[in-house]
Amino acid sequence: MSELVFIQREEFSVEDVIATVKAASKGIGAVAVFLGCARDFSKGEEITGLDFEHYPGMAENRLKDIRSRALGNFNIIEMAIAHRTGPIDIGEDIVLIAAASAHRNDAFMACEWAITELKRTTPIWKRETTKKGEVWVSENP
Amino acid sequence: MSELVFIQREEFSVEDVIATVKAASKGIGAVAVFLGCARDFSKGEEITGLDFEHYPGMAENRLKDIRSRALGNFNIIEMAIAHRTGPIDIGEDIVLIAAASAHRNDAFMACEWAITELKRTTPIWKRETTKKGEVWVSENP
Amino acid sequence: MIKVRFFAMLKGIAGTETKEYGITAPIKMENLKEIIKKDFPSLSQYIDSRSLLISVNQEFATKDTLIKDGDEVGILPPFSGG
Amino acid sequence: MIKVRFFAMLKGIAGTETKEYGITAPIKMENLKEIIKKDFPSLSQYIDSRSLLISVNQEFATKDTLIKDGDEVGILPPFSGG
Repeated sequence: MSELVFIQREEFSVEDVIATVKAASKGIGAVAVFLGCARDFSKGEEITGLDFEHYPGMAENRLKDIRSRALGNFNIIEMAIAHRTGPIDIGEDIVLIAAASAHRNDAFMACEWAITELKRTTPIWKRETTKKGEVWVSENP
Repeated sequence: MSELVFIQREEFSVEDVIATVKAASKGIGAVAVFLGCARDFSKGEEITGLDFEHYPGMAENRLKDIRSRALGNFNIIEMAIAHRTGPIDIGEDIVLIAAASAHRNDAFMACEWAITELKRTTPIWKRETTKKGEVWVSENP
Repeated sequence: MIKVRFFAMLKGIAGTETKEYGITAPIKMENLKEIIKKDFPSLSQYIDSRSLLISVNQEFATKDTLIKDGDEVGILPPFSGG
Repeated sequence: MIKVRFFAMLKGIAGTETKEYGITAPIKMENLKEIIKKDFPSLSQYIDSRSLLISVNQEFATKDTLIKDGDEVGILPPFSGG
Protein backbone atom coordinates (compact mmCIF):
# COMPACT_ATOMS: atom_id res chain seq x y z
CA MET A 1 0.00 0.00 0.00
CA SER A 2 1.25 3.46 -0.89
CA GLU A 3 0.91 6.61 1.16
CA LEU A 4 -1.63 9.17 0.00
CA VAL A 5 0.89 11.96 -0.65
CA PHE A 6 4.53 11.29 -1.48
CA ILE A 7 7.54 12.40 -3.48
CA GLN A 8 10.09 9.73 -4.36
CA ARG A 9 12.92 8.97 -6.76
CA GLU A 10 11.64 5.49 -7.64
CA GLU A 11 8.82 4.81 -10.09
CA PHE A 12 5.44 4.56 -8.40
CA SER A 13 2.75 1.96 -9.07
CA VAL A 14 -0.40 3.49 -10.52
CA GLU A 15 -2.31 0.39 -9.45
CA ASP A 16 -1.10 0.67 -5.83
CA VAL A 17 -1.94 4.36 -5.55
CA ILE A 18 -5.45 3.78 -6.92
CA ALA A 19 -5.90 0.84 -4.53
CA THR A 20 -4.91 3.08 -1.60
CA VAL A 21 -7.47 5.68 -2.62
CA LYS A 22 -10.20 3.09 -3.18
CA ALA A 23 -9.54 1.57 0.24
CA ALA A 24 -10.96 4.73 1.85
CA SER A 25 -14.60 3.75 1.29
CA LYS A 26 -16.92 1.25 -0.36
CA GLY A 27 -18.99 4.27 -1.38
CA ILE A 28 -16.47 5.18 -4.09
CA GLY A 29 -18.05 4.91 -7.52
CA ALA A 30 -15.61 6.97 -9.56
CA VAL A 31 -11.87 7.58 -9.61
CA ALA A 32 -10.46 10.28 -11.87
CA VAL A 33 -6.75 9.95 -12.46
CA PHE A 34 -4.23 12.28 -13.98
CA LEU A 35 -0.93 10.80 -15.01
CA GLY A 36 1.82 13.07 -16.28
CA CYS A 37 4.58 11.41 -18.28
CA ALA A 38 7.94 12.44 -19.70
CA ARG A 39 7.42 13.18 -23.39
CA ASP A 40 10.19 13.42 -25.95
CA PHE A 41 9.63 16.99 -27.08
CA SER A 42 8.93 20.38 -25.57
CA LYS A 43 8.29 23.52 -27.61
CA GLY A 44 9.54 21.77 -30.73
CA GLU A 45 12.78 20.76 -29.03
CA GLU A 46 13.78 17.10 -28.73
CA ILE A 47 14.09 15.97 -25.13
CA THR A 48 16.20 12.98 -24.13
CA GLY A 49 15.68 13.06 -20.39
CA LEU A 50 14.34 15.00 -17.42
CA ASP A 51 15.62 15.72 -13.97
CA PHE A 52 13.43 17.03 -11.18
CA GLU A 53 14.49 18.94 -8.08
CA HIS A 54 12.16 19.67 -5.20
CA TYR A 55 12.35 21.59 -1.94
CA PRO A 56 12.32 18.68 0.53
CA GLY A 57 9.74 19.17 3.23
CA MET A 58 8.10 22.21 1.69
CA ALA A 59 7.09 20.39 -1.51
CA GLU A 60 5.55 17.51 0.46
CA ASN A 61 3.68 20.00 2.66
CA ARG A 62 2.30 21.84 -0.38
CA LEU A 63 1.00 18.51 -1.73
CA LYS A 64 -0.60 17.66 1.61
CA ASP A 65 -2.20 21.09 1.59
CA ILE A 66 -3.59 20.53 -1.92
CA ARG A 67 -5.07 17.22 -0.79
CA SER A 68 -6.65 18.85 2.30
CA ARG A 69 -8.15 21.68 0.31
CA ALA A 70 -9.44 19.27 -2.35
CA LEU A 71 -11.16 17.21 0.36
CA GLY A 72 -12.63 20.39 1.83
CA ASN A 73 -13.75 22.11 -1.35
CA PHE A 74 -14.91 19.26 -3.58
CA ASN A 75 -17.39 16.49 -2.96
CA ILE A 76 -14.74 13.80 -2.99
CA ILE A 77 -13.99 10.93 -0.64
CA GLU A 78 -10.21 10.61 -1.02
CA MET A 79 -7.27 11.95 -3.02
CA ALA A 80 -3.72 10.75 -3.53
CA ILE A 81 -0.83 12.70 -5.04
CA ALA A 82 2.50 11.18 -6.08
CA HIS A 83 5.43 12.97 -7.70
CA ARG A 84 8.84 11.73 -8.78
CA THR A 85 12.09 13.56 -8.17
CA GLY A 86 15.55 13.08 -9.64
CA PRO A 87 16.31 11.76 -13.15
CA ILE A 88 13.41 10.49 -15.26
CA ASP A 89 13.57 8.71 -18.61
CA ILE A 90 11.31 9.50 -21.57
CA GLY A 91 8.03 7.61 -21.23
CA GLU A 92 8.25 7.27 -17.46
CA ASP A 93 5.55 8.66 -15.18
CA ILE A 94 6.24 11.94 -13.38
CA VAL A 95 3.11 12.73 -11.43
CA LEU A 96 -0.10 10.95 -10.47
CA ILE A 97 -3.23 12.44 -8.97
CA ALA A 98 -6.18 10.19 -8.13
CA ALA A 99 -9.48 11.65 -6.89
CA ALA A 100 -12.24 9.34 -5.70
CA SER A 101 -15.91 10.21 -5.25
CA ALA A 102 -19.38 8.73 -5.38
CA HIS A 103 -20.15 10.42 -8.72
CA ARG A 104 -17.76 11.14 -11.54
CA ASN A 105 -18.10 14.90 -11.98
CA ASP A 106 -16.76 15.59 -8.51
CA ALA A 107 -13.75 13.35 -9.11
CA PHE A 108 -12.92 14.98 -12.46
CA MET A 109 -13.26 18.51 -11.07
CA ALA A 110 -11.06 17.82 -8.05
CA CYS A 111 -8.42 16.02 -10.14
CA GLU A 112 -8.15 18.84 -12.69
CA TRP A 113 -8.03 21.46 -9.95
CA ALA A 114 -5.34 19.58 -8.05
CA ILE A 115 -2.92 19.20 -10.96
CA THR A 116 -3.29 22.90 -11.82
CA GLU A 117 -2.72 23.79 -8.18
CA LEU A 118 0.28 21.47 -7.97
CA LYS A 119 1.93 23.18 -10.93
CA ARG A 120 1.15 26.60 -9.46
CA THR A 121 2.15 26.12 -5.82
CA THR A 122 4.55 23.22 -5.38
CA PRO A 123 8.29 23.94 -5.27
CA ILE A 124 9.36 21.39 -7.87
CA TRP A 125 11.56 22.23 -10.83
CA LYS A 126 12.16 20.41 -14.09
CA ARG A 127 15.40 20.33 -16.04
CA GLU A 128 15.23 19.08 -19.59
CA THR A 129 18.13 17.47 -21.41
CA THR A 130 18.14 18.66 -25.02
CA LYS A 131 20.77 18.60 -27.78
CA LYS A 132 21.80 22.05 -26.59
CA GLY A 133 22.40 20.80 -23.07
CA GLU A 134 20.49 20.83 -19.81
CA VAL A 135 17.90 23.55 -19.46
CA TRP A 136 15.80 24.48 -16.42
CA VAL A 137 12.17 24.96 -17.41
CA SER A 138 10.87 28.28 -16.16
CA GLU A 139 7.33 28.30 -17.46
CA ASN A 140 4.57 25.92 -16.54
CA PRO A 141 1.57 25.62 -18.85
CA MET B 1 -0.63 -5.96 -23.42
CA SER B 2 -4.33 -5.24 -23.51
CA GLU B 3 -6.40 -4.34 -26.54
CA LEU B 4 -7.53 -0.74 -26.85
CA VAL B 5 -11.27 -1.51 -26.68
CA PHE B 6 -12.68 -4.56 -24.96
CA ILE B 7 -15.53 -5.97 -22.88
CA GLN B 8 -14.69 -8.93 -20.66
CA ARG B 9 -15.94 -10.81 -17.62
CA GLU B 10 -12.54 -10.88 -15.90
CA GLU B 11 -11.06 -7.96 -13.99
CA PHE B 12 -8.83 -5.79 -16.15
CA SER B 13 -5.44 -4.38 -15.20
CA VAL B 14 -5.46 -0.59 -15.02
CA GLU B 15 -1.67 -0.64 -15.34
CA ASP B 16 -1.78 -2.75 -18.52
CA VAL B 17 -4.43 -0.60 -20.18
CA ILE B 18 -2.48 2.58 -19.43
CA ALA B 19 0.71 0.93 -20.73
CA THR B 20 -1.08 0.02 -23.97
CA VAL B 21 -2.21 3.62 -24.44
CA LYS B 22 1.21 5.04 -23.59
CA ALA B 23 2.87 2.68 -26.08
CA ALA B 24 1.23 4.65 -28.91
CA SER B 25 3.76 7.50 -28.79
CA LYS B 26 6.68 8.99 -26.90
CA GLY B 27 4.96 12.34 -27.41
CA ILE B 28 2.39 11.50 -24.72
CA GLY B 29 2.71 13.88 -21.78
CA ALA B 30 -0.66 13.37 -20.12
CA VAL B 31 -3.03 10.48 -19.53
CA ALA B 32 -6.48 11.19 -18.09
CA VAL B 33 -8.15 8.09 -16.70
CA PHE B 34 -11.69 7.47 -15.57
CA LEU B 35 -12.27 4.40 -13.45
CA GLY B 36 -15.82 3.45 -12.52
CA CYS B 37 -16.18 1.12 -9.53
CA ALA B 38 -19.01 -0.81 -7.89
CA ARG B 39 -20.12 1.20 -4.86
CA ASP B 40 -22.20 -0.18 -2.03
CA PHE B 41 -25.19 2.15 -2.30
CA SER B 42 -27.39 3.63 -4.98
CA LYS B 43 -30.12 6.18 -4.31
CA GLY B 44 -29.87 5.46 -0.58
CA GLU B 45 -30.30 1.73 -1.14
CA GLU B 46 -27.65 -0.73 0.02
CA ILE B 47 -26.13 -2.69 -2.85
CA THR B 48 -24.44 -6.05 -2.32
CA GLY B 49 -23.52 -6.85 -5.91
CA LEU B 50 -23.88 -5.91 -9.56
CA ASP B 51 -24.45 -7.86 -12.73
CA PHE B 52 -23.89 -6.39 -16.17
CA GLU B 53 -25.41 -7.53 -19.44
CA HIS B 54 -24.29 -6.24 -22.83
CA TYR B 55 -25.37 -6.71 -26.41
CA PRO B 56 -22.41 -8.73 -27.70
CA GLY B 57 -21.00 -7.27 -30.88
CA MET B 58 -23.06 -4.10 -30.83
CA ALA B 59 -21.65 -2.93 -27.48
CA GLU B 60 -18.07 -3.48 -28.63
CA ASN B 61 -18.80 -1.63 -31.87
CA ARG B 62 -20.26 1.33 -29.99
CA LEU B 63 -17.09 1.51 -27.86
CA LYS B 64 -14.91 1.36 -30.98
CA ASP B 65 -17.02 4.15 -32.45
CA ILE B 66 -16.55 6.28 -29.31
CA ARG B 67 -12.78 5.77 -29.53
CA SER B 68 -12.76 6.73 -33.24
CA ARG B 69 -14.81 9.85 -32.66
CA ALA B 70 -12.66 10.84 -29.67
CA LEU B 71 -9.52 10.50 -31.81
CA GLY B 72 -11.19 12.56 -34.54
CA ASN B 73 -12.72 15.30 -32.42
CA PHE B 74 -10.18 15.87 -29.64
CA ASN B 75 -6.48 16.60 -29.77
CA ILE B 76 -5.53 13.25 -28.29
CA ILE B 77 -3.00 10.64 -29.34
CA GLU B 78 -4.69 7.43 -28.14
CA MET B 79 -7.68 6.19 -26.16
CA ALA B 80 -8.54 2.86 -24.56
CA ILE B 81 -11.93 1.75 -23.25
CA ALA B 82 -12.51 -1.35 -21.10
CA HIS B 83 -15.81 -2.52 -19.62
CA ARG B 84 -16.66 -5.56 -17.53
CA THR B 85 -19.70 -7.74 -18.05
CA GLY B 86 -21.33 -10.37 -15.82
CA PRO B 87 -21.28 -10.37 -12.01
CA ILE B 88 -19.17 -7.74 -10.22
CA ASP B 89 -18.44 -7.48 -6.50
CA ILE B 90 -18.57 -4.25 -4.51
CA GLY B 91 -15.27 -2.39 -4.85
CA GLU B 92 -14.33 -3.98 -8.15
CA ASP B 93 -13.71 -1.92 -11.26
CA ILE B 94 -16.46 -1.73 -13.89
CA VAL B 95 -15.19 0.59 -16.58
CA LEU B 96 -11.91 2.23 -17.52
CA ILE B 97 -11.30 4.99 -20.03
CA ALA B 98 -7.78 6.26 -20.63
CA ALA B 99 -7.13 9.22 -22.93
CA ALA B 100 -3.55 10.21 -23.80
CA SER B 101 -2.39 13.51 -25.24
CA ALA B 102 0.56 15.88 -25.32
CA HIS B 103 -1.15 18.35 -22.97
CA ARG B 104 -3.51 17.59 -20.12
CA ASN B 105 -6.60 19.59 -21.07
CA ASP B 106 -7.15 17.58 -24.23
CA ALA B 107 -6.88 14.30 -22.31
CA PHE B 108 -9.35 15.40 -19.62
CA MET B 109 -11.88 16.69 -22.16
CA ALA B 110 -11.78 13.53 -24.25
CA CYS B 111 -11.99 11.27 -21.20
CA GLU B 112 -15.03 13.05 -19.75
CA TRP B 113 -16.73 13.13 -23.14
CA ALA B 114 -16.10 9.42 -23.70
CA ILE B 115 -17.58 8.21 -20.40
CA THR B 116 -20.68 10.35 -20.94
CA GLU B 117 -20.99 9.02 -24.49
CA LEU B 118 -20.47 5.44 -23.28
CA LYS B 119 -23.34 5.77 -20.81
CA ARG B 120 -25.54 7.34 -23.48
CA THR B 121 -24.90 5.08 -26.46
CA THR B 122 -23.55 1.70 -25.40
CA PRO B 123 -25.99 -1.20 -24.98
CA ILE B 124 -24.89 -2.28 -21.52
CA TRP B 125 -27.28 -2.78 -18.63
CA LYS B 126 -26.70 -2.93 -14.89
CA ARG B 127 -28.64 -5.06 -12.42
CA GLU B 128 -28.22 -4.21 -8.74
CA THR B 129 -28.66 -6.73 -5.94
CA THR B 130 -30.40 -5.01 -3.02
CA LYS B 131 -32.21 -6.29 0.06
CA LYS B 132 -35.40 -6.13 -2.01
CA GLY B 133 -33.91 -8.38 -4.67
CA GLU B 134 -32.36 -7.86 -8.07
CA VAL B 135 -33.29 -4.66 -9.85
CA TRP B 136 -32.42 -3.52 -13.36
CA VAL B 137 -31.23 0.08 -13.35
CA SER B 138 -33.11 2.16 -15.86
CA GLU B 139 -31.63 5.59 -15.40
CA ASN B 140 -28.07 6.61 -16.01
CA PRO B 141 -26.77 9.80 -14.39
CA MET C 1 -37.44 -14.57 -40.85
CA ILE C 2 -36.45 -11.70 -38.59
CA LYS C 3 -35.08 -12.23 -35.14
CA VAL C 4 -36.15 -9.91 -32.31
CA ARG C 5 -33.88 -9.82 -29.24
CA PHE C 6 -34.95 -8.53 -25.84
CA PHE C 7 -32.40 -7.25 -23.32
CA ALA C 8 -32.11 -6.67 -19.58
CA MET C 9 -35.46 -6.06 -17.86
CA LEU C 10 -37.38 -6.57 -21.10
CA LYS C 11 -36.10 -10.12 -21.38
CA GLY C 12 -37.65 -10.90 -18.00
CA ILE C 13 -40.92 -9.17 -18.79
CA ALA C 14 -41.23 -10.81 -22.20
CA GLY C 15 -40.33 -14.16 -20.66
CA THR C 16 -37.98 -14.87 -23.54
CA GLU C 17 -34.70 -13.65 -24.98
CA THR C 18 -35.70 -13.87 -28.62
CA LYS C 19 -38.75 -14.07 -30.84
CA GLU C 20 -38.69 -14.85 -34.54
CA TYR C 21 -41.16 -13.57 -37.11
CA GLY C 22 -41.55 -14.71 -40.68
CA ILE C 23 -42.16 -11.77 -42.98
CA THR C 24 -42.89 -11.79 -46.69
CA ALA C 25 -41.88 -8.17 -47.43
CA PRO C 26 -39.85 -5.52 -45.65
CA ILE C 27 -41.80 -3.76 -42.90
CA LYS C 28 -41.29 -0.49 -41.13
CA MET C 29 -40.07 -0.42 -37.56
CA GLU C 30 -43.33 1.16 -36.37
CA ASN C 31 -45.30 -1.76 -37.80
CA LEU C 32 -43.02 -4.30 -36.16
CA LYS C 33 -43.51 -2.53 -32.83
CA GLU C 34 -47.28 -2.99 -33.14
CA ILE C 35 -46.80 -6.70 -33.82
CA ILE C 36 -44.53 -7.10 -30.79
CA LYS C 37 -46.95 -5.21 -28.55
CA LYS C 38 -49.78 -7.53 -29.63
CA ASP C 39 -47.62 -10.59 -28.89
CA PHE C 40 -46.26 -9.22 -25.59
CA PRO C 41 -48.88 -6.90 -24.04
CA SER C 42 -46.74 -6.53 -20.89
CA LEU C 43 -44.03 -4.87 -23.02
CA SER C 44 -46.38 -2.21 -24.42
CA GLN C 45 -45.50 0.58 -22.02
CA TYR C 46 -41.78 -0.02 -22.59
CA ILE C 47 -42.08 -0.18 -26.36
CA ASP C 48 -44.08 3.06 -26.38
CA SER C 49 -41.55 4.76 -24.07
CA ARG C 50 -39.57 7.61 -25.59
CA SER C 51 -36.45 6.29 -23.92
CA LEU C 52 -36.57 2.92 -25.72
CA LEU C 53 -33.98 2.46 -28.45
CA ILE C 54 -34.18 -0.10 -31.22
CA SER C 55 -31.36 -1.52 -33.28
CA VAL C 56 -31.42 -3.25 -36.62
CA ASN C 57 -28.41 -5.43 -37.35
CA GLN C 58 -26.75 -3.84 -34.31
CA GLU C 59 -27.08 -0.27 -35.58
CA PHE C 60 -29.49 2.26 -34.09
CA ALA C 61 -32.74 2.43 -36.07
CA THR C 62 -35.54 4.98 -36.39
CA LYS C 63 -39.25 4.41 -36.73
CA ASP C 64 -38.87 4.62 -40.50
CA THR C 65 -36.14 2.00 -40.73
CA LEU C 66 -37.21 -0.86 -43.00
CA ILE C 67 -36.73 -4.35 -41.62
CA LYS C 68 -36.00 -7.08 -44.10
CA ASP C 69 -35.81 -10.84 -44.05
CA GLY C 70 -32.72 -11.97 -42.12
CA ASP C 71 -32.46 -8.83 -40.00
CA GLU C 72 -31.76 -8.88 -36.28
CA VAL C 73 -33.79 -6.39 -34.25
CA GLY C 74 -32.72 -5.39 -30.73
CA ILE C 75 -35.25 -3.99 -28.27
CA LEU C 76 -33.04 -1.91 -26.00
CA PRO C 77 -34.21 -0.48 -22.68
CA PRO C 78 -32.33 2.60 -21.36
CA PHE C 79 -28.64 1.86 -20.98
CA SER C 80 -26.99 1.75 -17.58
CA GLY C 81 -23.38 0.85 -18.34
CA GLY C 82 -20.35 2.75 -17.17
CA MET D 1 22.17 33.33 11.58
CA ILE D 2 19.68 32.95 8.74
CA LYS D 3 20.10 30.38 5.99
CA VAL D 4 19.25 31.30 2.41
CA ARG D 5 18.66 28.40 0.01
CA PHE D 6 18.80 28.73 -3.77
CA PHE D 7 16.95 26.26 -6.00
CA ALA D 8 17.09 24.99 -9.57
CA MET D 9 18.57 27.50 -12.04
CA LEU D 10 19.31 30.00 -9.27
CA LYS D 11 21.60 27.51 -7.58
CA GLY D 12 23.71 27.38 -10.71
CA ILE D 13 23.72 31.13 -11.21
CA ALA D 14 24.60 31.84 -7.58
CA GLY D 15 27.27 29.16 -7.69
CA THR D 16 26.13 27.84 -4.32
CA GLU D 17 23.16 26.09 -2.78
CA THR D 18 23.13 28.05 0.45
CA LYS D 19 24.36 31.29 1.95
CA GLU D 20 24.26 32.17 5.62
CA TYR D 21 23.90 35.64 7.06
CA GLY D 22 24.37 36.70 10.68
CA ILE D 23 21.72 39.22 11.66
CA THR D 24 21.39 41.12 14.91
CA ALA D 25 17.70 42.01 14.61
CA PRO D 26 14.78 40.77 12.47
CA ILE D 27 14.83 42.23 8.96
CA LYS D 28 12.16 42.61 6.33
CA MET D 29 12.20 40.40 3.26
CA GLU D 30 12.75 43.40 0.99
CA ASN D 31 15.89 44.30 2.90
CA LEU D 32 17.23 40.76 2.69
CA LYS D 33 16.63 40.82 -1.06
CA GLU D 34 18.84 43.89 -1.39
CA ILE D 35 21.61 42.18 0.58
CA ILE D 36 21.40 39.07 -1.61
CA LYS D 37 21.47 41.15 -4.79
CA LYS D 38 24.61 42.90 -3.59
CA ASP D 39 26.27 39.57 -2.79
CA PHE D 40 25.09 37.89 -6.01
CA PRO D 41 24.76 40.54 -8.74
CA SER D 42 24.01 37.83 -11.34
CA LEU D 43 20.82 36.95 -9.40
CA SER D 44 19.48 40.52 -9.49
CA GLN D 45 17.16 40.15 -12.46
CA TYR D 46 15.69 36.95 -10.99
CA ILE D 47 15.23 38.40 -7.53
CA ASP D 48 13.48 41.44 -9.00
CA SER D 49 11.25 39.26 -11.21
CA ARG D 50 7.56 39.31 -10.37
CA SER D 51 7.42 35.55 -10.83
CA LEU D 52 9.97 34.83 -8.07
CA LEU D 53 8.53 33.38 -4.88
CA ILE D 54 10.22 33.40 -1.51
CA SER D 55 9.58 31.10 1.42
CA VAL D 56 10.40 31.57 5.08
CA ASN D 57 10.58 28.37 7.06
CA GLN D 58 9.02 26.59 4.07
CA GLU D 59 5.90 28.80 3.96
CA PHE D 60 5.29 31.40 1.27
CA ALA D 61 6.36 34.87 2.37
CA THR D 62 5.59 38.42 1.24
CA LYS D 63 7.86 41.46 1.02
CA ASP D 64 6.73 42.48 4.50
CA THR D 65 7.55 39.15 6.14
CA LEU D 66 10.04 39.61 8.98
CA ILE D 67 13.01 37.28 8.96
CA LYS D 68 14.45 36.34 12.32
CA ASP D 69 17.55 34.59 13.56
CA GLY D 70 17.35 30.88 12.79
CA ASP D 71 14.96 31.24 9.85
CA GLU D 72 15.38 29.37 6.59
CA VAL D 73 14.71 31.45 3.48
CA GLY D 74 14.03 29.78 0.13
CA ILE D 75 14.63 31.67 -3.11
CA LEU D 76 12.23 29.91 -5.46
CA PRO D 77 12.27 30.38 -9.24
CA PRO D 78 9.01 29.65 -11.12
CA PHE D 79 7.85 26.09 -10.49
CA SER D 80 7.78 23.50 -13.26
CA GLY D 81 6.60 20.35 -11.57
CA GLY D 82 3.72 18.15 -12.69
